Amino acid sequence: GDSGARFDLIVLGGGSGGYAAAFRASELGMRVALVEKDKVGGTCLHYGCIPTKALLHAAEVADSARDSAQLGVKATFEGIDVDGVNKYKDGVVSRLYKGLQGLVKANEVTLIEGEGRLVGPNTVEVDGARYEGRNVVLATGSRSSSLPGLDIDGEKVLSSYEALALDRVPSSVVVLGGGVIGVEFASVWRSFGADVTIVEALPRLVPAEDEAASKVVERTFRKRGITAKTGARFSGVQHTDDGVSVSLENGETVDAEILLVAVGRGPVTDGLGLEDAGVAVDRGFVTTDERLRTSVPGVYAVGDVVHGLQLAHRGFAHGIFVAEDIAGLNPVPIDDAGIPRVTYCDPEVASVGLTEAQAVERLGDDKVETFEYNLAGNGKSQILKTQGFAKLVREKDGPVLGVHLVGARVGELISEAQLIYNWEALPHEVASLIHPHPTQSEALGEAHLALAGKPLHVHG
Amino acid sequence: GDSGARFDLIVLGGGSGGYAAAFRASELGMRVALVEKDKVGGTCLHYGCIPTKALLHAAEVADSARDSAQLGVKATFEGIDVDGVNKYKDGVVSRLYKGLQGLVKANEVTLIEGEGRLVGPNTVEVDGARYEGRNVVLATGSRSSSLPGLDIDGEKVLSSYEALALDRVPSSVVVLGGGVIGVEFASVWRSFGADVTIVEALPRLVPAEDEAASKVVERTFRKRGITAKTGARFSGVQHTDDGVSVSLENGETVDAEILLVAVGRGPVTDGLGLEDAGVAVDRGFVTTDERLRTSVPGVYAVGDVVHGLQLAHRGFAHGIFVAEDIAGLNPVPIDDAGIPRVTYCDPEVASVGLTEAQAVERLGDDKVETFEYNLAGNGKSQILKTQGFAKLVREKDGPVLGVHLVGARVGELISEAQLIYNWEALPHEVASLIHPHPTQSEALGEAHLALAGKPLHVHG
Amino acid sequence: GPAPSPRPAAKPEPKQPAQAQSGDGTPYVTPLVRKLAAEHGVDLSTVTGSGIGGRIRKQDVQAAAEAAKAAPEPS
Ligand SMILES: Cc1cc2nc3c(=O)[nH]c(=O)nc-3n(C[C@H](O)[C@H](O)[C@H](O)COP(=O)(O)OP(=O)(O)OC[C@H]3O[C@@H](n4cnc5c(N)ncnc54)[C@H](O)[C@@H]3O)c2cc1C
Ligand SMILES: Cc1cc2nc3c(=O)[nH]c(=O)nc-3n(C[C@H](O)[C@H](O)[C@H](O)COP(=O)(O)OP(=O)(O)OC[C@H]3O[C@@H](n4cnc5c(N)ncnc54)[C@H](O)[C@@H]3O)c2cc1C
Repeated sequence: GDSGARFDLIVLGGGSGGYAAAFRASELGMRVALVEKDKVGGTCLHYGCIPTKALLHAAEVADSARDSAQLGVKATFEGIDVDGVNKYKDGVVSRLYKGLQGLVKANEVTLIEGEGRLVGPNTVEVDGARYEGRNVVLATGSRSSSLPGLDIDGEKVLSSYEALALDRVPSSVVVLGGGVIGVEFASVWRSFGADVTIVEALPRLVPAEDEAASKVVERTFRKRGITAKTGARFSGVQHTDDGVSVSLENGETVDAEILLVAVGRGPVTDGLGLEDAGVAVDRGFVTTDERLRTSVPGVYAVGDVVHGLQLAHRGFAHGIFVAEDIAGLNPVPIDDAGIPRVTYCDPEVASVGLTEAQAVERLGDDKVETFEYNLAGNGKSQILKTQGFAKLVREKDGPVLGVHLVGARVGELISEAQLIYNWEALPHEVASLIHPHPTQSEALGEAHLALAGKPLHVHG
Repeated sequence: GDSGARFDLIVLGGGSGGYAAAFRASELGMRVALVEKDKVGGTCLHYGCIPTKALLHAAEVADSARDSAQLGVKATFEGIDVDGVNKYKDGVVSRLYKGLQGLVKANEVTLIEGEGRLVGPNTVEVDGARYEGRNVVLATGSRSSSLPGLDIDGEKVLSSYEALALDRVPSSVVVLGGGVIGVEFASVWRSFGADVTIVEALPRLVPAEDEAASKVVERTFRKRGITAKTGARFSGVQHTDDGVSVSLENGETVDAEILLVAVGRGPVTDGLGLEDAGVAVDRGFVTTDERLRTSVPGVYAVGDVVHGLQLAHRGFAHGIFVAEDIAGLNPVPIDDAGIPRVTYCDPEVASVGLTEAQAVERLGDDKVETFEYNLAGNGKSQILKTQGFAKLVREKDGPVLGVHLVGARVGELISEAQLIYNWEALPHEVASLIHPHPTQSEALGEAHLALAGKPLHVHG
Repeated sequence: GPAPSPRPAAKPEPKQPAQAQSGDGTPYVTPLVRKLAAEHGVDLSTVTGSGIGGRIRKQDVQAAAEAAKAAPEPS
């Protein structure tokens, strides 16, 4: 049909980054093609953000039923109906997928179904047909990585992809990797009743977060009965009759029904024709400048194929940015540090800006001031029976450089912190606005009050 | 002990407004006395915000257990153990009360227990002892009002005060008043299994909110089995053998086990000696200027005794303001419209700034633009199975003038909106910051994207 | 497939924008910067941003305000 057609923009990959670029470009009057070999929505919608967060909510409901007597609510938790959970999860995904397909149509984006390849700086080939694009956006995303010699067999050794399709609650799991995806699955499975052991090579869980956050997550996980082996390096896995036996470099072994490999995700760029087209690549990631331009004029890259935070909303931001850049709107480049990060395990972790360590490294010890507000002082947190904190990192006499939150539901609070960080607010500018009572957002307010030198509900 | 003592500041009433004034004044180096006849923390901590929100959380847990099968979680809801709920609620209150008492000490505020009276512009009398204050802050708060001829008997006809101490879930309730307190209790009791009828004289529930919010609350309440009679005026109540029979002006009667009167709260200023001291009062409320100064120099008023929003955090803001004003810091007066408002029923309602109607009234129809983002497009809202919206009201080509949210847990989102409103952000300034995925806060982001002319996930 | 004639894989010229845009043609500022500029009577279209991609930061406004103060009064 559209073979040989010319477009203003061809987007390769219909995930968060790709479809955002396509929609925004179309709004700006461009003729846009979106090439997708699987399903529009990509990893996030089908195999990532959305299904995992549905599981995490089911886990929250399970825990809340389990602990309901503490609140005077008489309810008995009887277990997990995995088919039911999967139906719920798939129902959410398919409703959103339908909505997204509607948006593709409404935005008059030409969807080309199939695997695309760059066959020239302006030419994409899909199933033998060639399409010309004045500009091309690479948005092919990422896939689970593994360790050398560690094969994902899909039966006993899983990546997140297979884990999401599991038809049972495993009795026991080893989770390899204590980053975002690892702790989220650990949290779900624990709530669903499994024995969970996390193996993380670095000295702490969620190692990209502020150290204080790791401490609370580790402590709470311990209380929840999750075993975390940090500073522990994987050395091998053996299949056993009823599962796997995972061995560590320190000589320990851990037996479990399954092993989840969550050691990171790598870019999907092989076989894409990048080398032939002259698009520079670094360890698989597409090399770009801060305006997301690759080494080939007219070719851009967005989302997980660009080295940095692997987050859906970074993909959205990239996609919008590139479309506006092509349209000549000269948008402001995206500062990765200003993108909020949420880990949806229980307790949730959310942050934006610099960790304390990063700020000290950048400015020096004497230029950095921090304040940690304990959720024990927050009424709503007490009501939710959650523990954690709101920690601020600021430049002395200067703006807030980082905000770090741990506790139930704090992922919803980081959007306020995102404004504070990106608008370079001074603590007193936030402190002058008293937050609604009783909410967890007050913890952020209290921390700003304290840093502004006017603490309200702060215990010494 | 302290009789005859001289203070820089005497605060009359130890609720949210009073203790905030006391703490801030003490931080600023003043010698402060806080006079309280009941318990520090006042209405909010002991009979208001905190206990009601504990009940609402227990209600959420009950509903979540009840509906757990929809998520594949096998749990059976068996009912409410009212003693257990009250223990939980009282536990939260007493922990926070203990913390607050610690803060009184830590701030070196002299707590004078007893009923205080102004006996001169600078003199407060408590149990016969007199105390001199360079300045005095009136912070005596509010109490439930009723209608003429409608007696709160504490048995069958209750105010929120007695309702919080109830030892059972009533089988049926009539709630008189569809404002914040009324809909919150209606929501709790319905979740706990009661038959609930709300009677509201105005044409809609939560009548102070944007009309769109009322519509969603009414629709959701209907689905939850709560009967709302709006535009219905109360005419009288009869005690019956097993409860009350409430009659309306339209001739209808509604029978129930109890009647909750939630028709508003009036200031506590009678018998305070205000008239003798020359402090001007208007229908019981202390008259102040925008700097919260009363008609008598050196006497200020804060919180619910000052006409306007009756909210704990307004009390905090007032208290801090007055202390800073006395200290000569020249703080910026508080704009009531910039104070966020949260109603914690299910679905929650949260807002800041102007409603659409208020904006139109102020600027004219052609100067106001609105956008309503339906939570059906928000992934996290779908996961939570909640319905509602994020609505923005802006001045055409100008800043955001109002933000209105309805849906589960949206109370935590209004603090971001508080910054947007008070910092007079333009929609595109917010739109350039992509919110974390998947959170409900994205709905706010999407609404700003749409108003900035660059919708992302918006269905036509 | 036909190999495309390889173009010189030169790094794209870093086109440093004189002024960052908000996407609708106006200079990119945050509300707090706008407020500060209004307070100090600074015309934002005359300010060069020192932030990422030419963002105008608070310090830029403060510097502009200082410079204006230091400048001799037009006689
Ligand atoms: C388990 C898990 C949980 C996650 N949770 C979160 C979360 O809560 N929040 C968050 O922000 N992020 C989360 N992420 C990360 C998020 O999913 C990614 O950052 C996001 O999907 C990246 O978007 P993208 O558009 O770059 O790539 P992708 O979403 O991976 O999309 C790439 C698309 O390109 C298609 N494609 C690839 N090659 C070709 C080709 N040659 N031709 C045609 N089509 C092609 C693919 O089929 C895919 O649809 C999670 C990821 C995982 C795995
Ligand atoms: C059921 C209910 C739920 C509520 N929920 C919320 C909510 O979720 N969020 C919110 O923001 N607001 C809520 N409120 C409103 C909130 O409680 C009030 O706005 C707040 O308490 C006002 O603070 P205040 O300091 O002005 O007065 P109060 O808290 O009423 O404190 C006044 C204090 O003064 C003392 N006092 C009075 N007279 C004297 C005297 N003569 N001598 C000595 N002491 C005296 C009283 O004992 C009292 O402790 C709720 C109110 C109720 C009733």
